[in-house]
Amino acid sequence: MNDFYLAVSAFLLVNILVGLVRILRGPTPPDRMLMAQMFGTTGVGILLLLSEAMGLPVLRDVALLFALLGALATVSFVRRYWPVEFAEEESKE
Amino acid sequence: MTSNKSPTTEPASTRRPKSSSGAAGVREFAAEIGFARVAFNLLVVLLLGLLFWTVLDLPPQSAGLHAKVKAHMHVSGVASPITAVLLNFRGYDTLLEIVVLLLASIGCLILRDAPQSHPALAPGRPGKWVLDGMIHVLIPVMLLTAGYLLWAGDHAPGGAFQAGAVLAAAGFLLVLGNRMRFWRTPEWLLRLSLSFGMIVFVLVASVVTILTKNLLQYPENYAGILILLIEISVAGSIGCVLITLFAGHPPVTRTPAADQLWHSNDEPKE
Amino acid sequence: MMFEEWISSALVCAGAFFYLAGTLGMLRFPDIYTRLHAVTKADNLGLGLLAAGLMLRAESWPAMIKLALIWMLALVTSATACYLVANNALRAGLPPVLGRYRSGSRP
Amino acid sequence: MTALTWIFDGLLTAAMVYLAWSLLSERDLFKAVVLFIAFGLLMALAWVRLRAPDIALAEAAISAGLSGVLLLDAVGAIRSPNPVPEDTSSDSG
Repeated sequence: MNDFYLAVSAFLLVNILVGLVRILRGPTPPDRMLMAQMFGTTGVGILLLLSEAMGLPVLRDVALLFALLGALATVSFVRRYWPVEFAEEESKE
Repeated sequence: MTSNKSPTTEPASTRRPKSSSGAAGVREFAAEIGFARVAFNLLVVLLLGLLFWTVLDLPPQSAGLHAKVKAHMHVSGVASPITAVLLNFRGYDTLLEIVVLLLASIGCLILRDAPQSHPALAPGRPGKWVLDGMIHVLIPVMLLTAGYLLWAGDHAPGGAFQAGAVLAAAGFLLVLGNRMRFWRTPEWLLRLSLSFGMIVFVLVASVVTILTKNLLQYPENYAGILILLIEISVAGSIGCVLITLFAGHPPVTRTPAADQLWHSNDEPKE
Repeated sequence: MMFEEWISSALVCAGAFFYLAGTLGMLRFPDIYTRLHAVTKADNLGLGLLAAGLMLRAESWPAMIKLALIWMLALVTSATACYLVANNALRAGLPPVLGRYRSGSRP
Repeated sequence: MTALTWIFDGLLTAAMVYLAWSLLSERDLFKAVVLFIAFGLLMALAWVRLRAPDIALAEAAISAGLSGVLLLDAVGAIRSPNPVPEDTSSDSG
């Protein structure tokens, strides 16, 4: 059974490796950023599978952290790296 | 297509040689870069070889300090060997790390008076609402996770550093969503929260050292509660330090683009 | 017991399939707006199926709840972040690739 | 150590070496940052495989939550204010 989980996680790792093509090719920054976001989701899957395969329940905490914090980089990308000025501004407190 | 690098993502601050006038300068620059690249790759290969050699040179089985740690676990006050090593057996290491983090945040605060490199950036209203909703959902979960990691550090992987990092992530999210005006924090509060972990740690360390005549040797009965006290305060301070690194005004390199931003920042915005 | 294991394995396999679909979508879709679907839909569904499969074999109730929480957090974060990216892309004037089903009216 | 663990670890190691190489030799700062985020994810997986869940937890928090945000903010601060990324994709057909 552990072998099964390990095989699936290896498959997901291959998914990540194939997805690297999108980061390297682009063409635009948001494409790259989305791929990084997707790596986070895939990484969560790999960690959950490894926690079962290796018998380390702690890895669920690691997966939890990735799920919780995975979007921060994307939000920061939108707000700080790729700001778009708009006519209607956020109200200032 | 003259170059194969994508024009959109080229950073504005890419250094150009001072004498770059025309194609000759560019070619010279490219040649320079090419040489640097070769040198860099050689260096990497060298270091990689060294690394491989070192790894191959390692003894196949090292005794480690497992046995020693295990033998002293009962006096450590915690159930997780990692926490025992970090905060009890080699507590002074952690103390010095806290000091290093505090120094980093001081370095960042020195630059506070520099003009901010970019204005508060706001995507349009829909984006704001969605981001606000995300913040409402995520911040409580993040605080809960930080508390959980702190609690888990006693008997399982986790602890002050991880909890502090999660706290800092919550702060980052608040700053990104314009929910926290970091630079409006009162000065005394900022200083206190940045140094609180170190203050508590040093206080505990000195009292304990005076009492037991040994550097950072906790009395056996109080080790658990002292470590918990240190962990809680240190986690909070680490979070504050990391938020300072992010929200404290970043230094600005003087590029034309940055200059333009400075001027656009000067104008009062309605 | 056997039955549960079979269901669990099937769910994990289905999850892996949707991960594959997400990666393929990311590689094959023509523009950012379509690629968003690969991230927000296919991958999160894959994670959900995978978590469901592992929940069947979890050792305790807290573990099951934690798995469910991980999935829900992933849903919230990646959906929101991708929405922000799409919103920004549209406002920045990144053109969608309309292709064969061009509707004529651009937002 | 079954064959599967060898495959998984081999893939992971190869991917990390490749990623490290390409992110260090990358001149486009944004691309390097995205590659670094991906590297952080694989690094966390590597700590997991080395059975060091403590460090994996810290790596997850730091790489997913913090370093990506800090680096994107820094790259955003030293580049031009309002970029509209052109779509240079030619694979759209």
